[in-house]
Amino acid sequence: MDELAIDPNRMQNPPHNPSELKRVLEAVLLSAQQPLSLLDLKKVFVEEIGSDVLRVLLDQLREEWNGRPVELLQLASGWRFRTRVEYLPYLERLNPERPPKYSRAVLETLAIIAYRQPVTRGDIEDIRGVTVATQIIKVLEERGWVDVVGHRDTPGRPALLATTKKFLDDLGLRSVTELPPLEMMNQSLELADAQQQTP
Amino acid sequence: MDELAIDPNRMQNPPHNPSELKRVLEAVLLSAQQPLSLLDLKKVFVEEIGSDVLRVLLDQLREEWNGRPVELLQLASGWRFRTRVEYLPYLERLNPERPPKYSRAVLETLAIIAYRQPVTRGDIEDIRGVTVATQIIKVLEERGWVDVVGHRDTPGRPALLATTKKFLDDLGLRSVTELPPLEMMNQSLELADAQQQTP
Amino acid sequence: MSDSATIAPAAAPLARIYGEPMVQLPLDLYIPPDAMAVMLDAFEGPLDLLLYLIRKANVNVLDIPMAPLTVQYLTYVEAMRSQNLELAADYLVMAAMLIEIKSRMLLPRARVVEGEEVDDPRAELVRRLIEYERMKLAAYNLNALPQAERDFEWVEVWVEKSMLQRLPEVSADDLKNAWGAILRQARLHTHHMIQREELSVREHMGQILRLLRAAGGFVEFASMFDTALGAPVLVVHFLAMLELAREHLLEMTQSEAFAPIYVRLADGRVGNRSESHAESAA
Repeated sequence: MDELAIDPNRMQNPPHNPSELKRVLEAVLLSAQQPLSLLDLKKVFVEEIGSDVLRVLLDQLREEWNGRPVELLQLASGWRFRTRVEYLPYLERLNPERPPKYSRAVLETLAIIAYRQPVTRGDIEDIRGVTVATQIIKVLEERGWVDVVGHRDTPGRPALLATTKKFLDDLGLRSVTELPPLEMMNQSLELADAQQQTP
Repeated sequence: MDELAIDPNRMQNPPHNPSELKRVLEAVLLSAQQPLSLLDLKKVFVEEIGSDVLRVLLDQLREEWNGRPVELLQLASGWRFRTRVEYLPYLERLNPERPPKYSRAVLETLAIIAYRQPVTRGDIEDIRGVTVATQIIKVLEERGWVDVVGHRDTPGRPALLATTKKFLDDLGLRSVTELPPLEMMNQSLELADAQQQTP
Repeated sequence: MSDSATIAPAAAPLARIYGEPMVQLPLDLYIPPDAMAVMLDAFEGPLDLLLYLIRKANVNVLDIPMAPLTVQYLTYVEAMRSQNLELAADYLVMAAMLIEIKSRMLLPRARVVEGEEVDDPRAELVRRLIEYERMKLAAYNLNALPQAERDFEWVEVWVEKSMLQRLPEVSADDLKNAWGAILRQARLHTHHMIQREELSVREHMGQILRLLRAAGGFVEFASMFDTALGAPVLVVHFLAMLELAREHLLEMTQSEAFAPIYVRLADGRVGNRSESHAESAA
């Protein structure tokens, strides 16, 4: 039985105009599994193509792909198409990975700030019973969920931390009063407090 | 390298105009590792998008890629971009390693499974008139083109073989109904010759 | 063998069907030994060999001349055997089938009622030949379709996932749970919390008492507050003062409305006060 034979002698006319050369480069680069060097790309054509010509064509191709969802990049090991960063969230939704998680320290710190705001770092340390690393507050500040709303009038004038509007937006809340109530928990906390205060 | 922080709580503004929707589809389809179904593509967007709208956009996208070196195809398991067949010679020069050509025995077995599915190995042997080596079925199973879809309720409960979606995808088909129509012996050229010769 | 003419080689377009350029295929009794190996490879089985013979002879598959076909088939099979080639049982089974059909064809046909179909002994063979050839052609056509990896490549543009900085998700419930964890932890570390109490009423009570003692036991109320310390401290300070008064550790006096208030150390004896209180209530 005949195979679908590709006869190298019967090869379609070699592309001669720059536009058709670019189409070939496009086909090869879009389906390549790794970056292609100029040497790789030269192999694609039967006829000799100078590096300078190739480089001009690749630059033009990069231009043509400007503003499109994938971009042609020149990397150390060669040329490669890459999906633009702003489209990654859509791909992410297609194949969601397990989302990263905040450490317990970050979550507890955030909970204290949210429920007891405004609080100083000292307050947080008192409630958690451990020192709070600067990094933890920084994570929350960089996320835009926590910021300094003033300073307590005590020695050292410690910064008072509170949650931001972005925090509420991101958690889908209109106000901190919409945070889950702590009824039972508060009672037990007050009980714990009372026990502590008793000499 | 520019980074984009993906805040799962605050997705970037959803694209609203058809042109931007198409860019998103393009990005996702160009970088997908397998064909994407309408269901997959819907997941990409935060907002609800109707199948009919999606289909129109995909058709437009296919049109837009007309005459370009890669084409958007609707396959059995969804939509996917592939290089046009006429660019094979270039791809071949870059990467001469192609999958091995299948023997007649493998091809005939595949044809019987494709056109007469679901079939048992016994059915295949009846049609071909020879024993079918286990290796032949294995080659097709390993390619992901054929799998066992059940067992026939006859003594020995032989496995029923059928072609997979991947088989259709790899051959650029949407369903088995798109397989080349079966040719009747009577329609073959040889018979025309034979009839002339028959007294 | 008079029939053999019917099945004799025509201007055979065979190579086209089978791919192999077998221009001078041995058709008669003599088959060159080296050709035999090629032949055996060329055929996919007895049906394939039969189809080859039929097509080569340009006869209608629906009206196969059984006698010459059987003779030719057996000639091939015998030639294969004589070459000590391993002959698949399938070929021998087919040989038996052909001989059987041929002999049935020789028997006088039973008279059949008009309109009834005559049972052709070749029917099953013809059905199988047609089906096999169909599949043979289908295999050819399938193979002609563009095939992934062989004739085209899938487009799979590089995605650099590390460009995507994924931020953790937090829900309001996570915060509630975190609070619960704090509580459980707090119970285990009660002592730490006492030591770390920042604004303790008891601490201020001590301060006030120390201040009064230093001042000789009598101080103007307003002078006991340092407004620079801020409202929380002032409140705690005031609470501490009220607590001291309740515990009869100090007394506050004011001669008339808007006059200065004075604070002085009490002797702390509860007895007198409670008695007088009891009297007035009586």
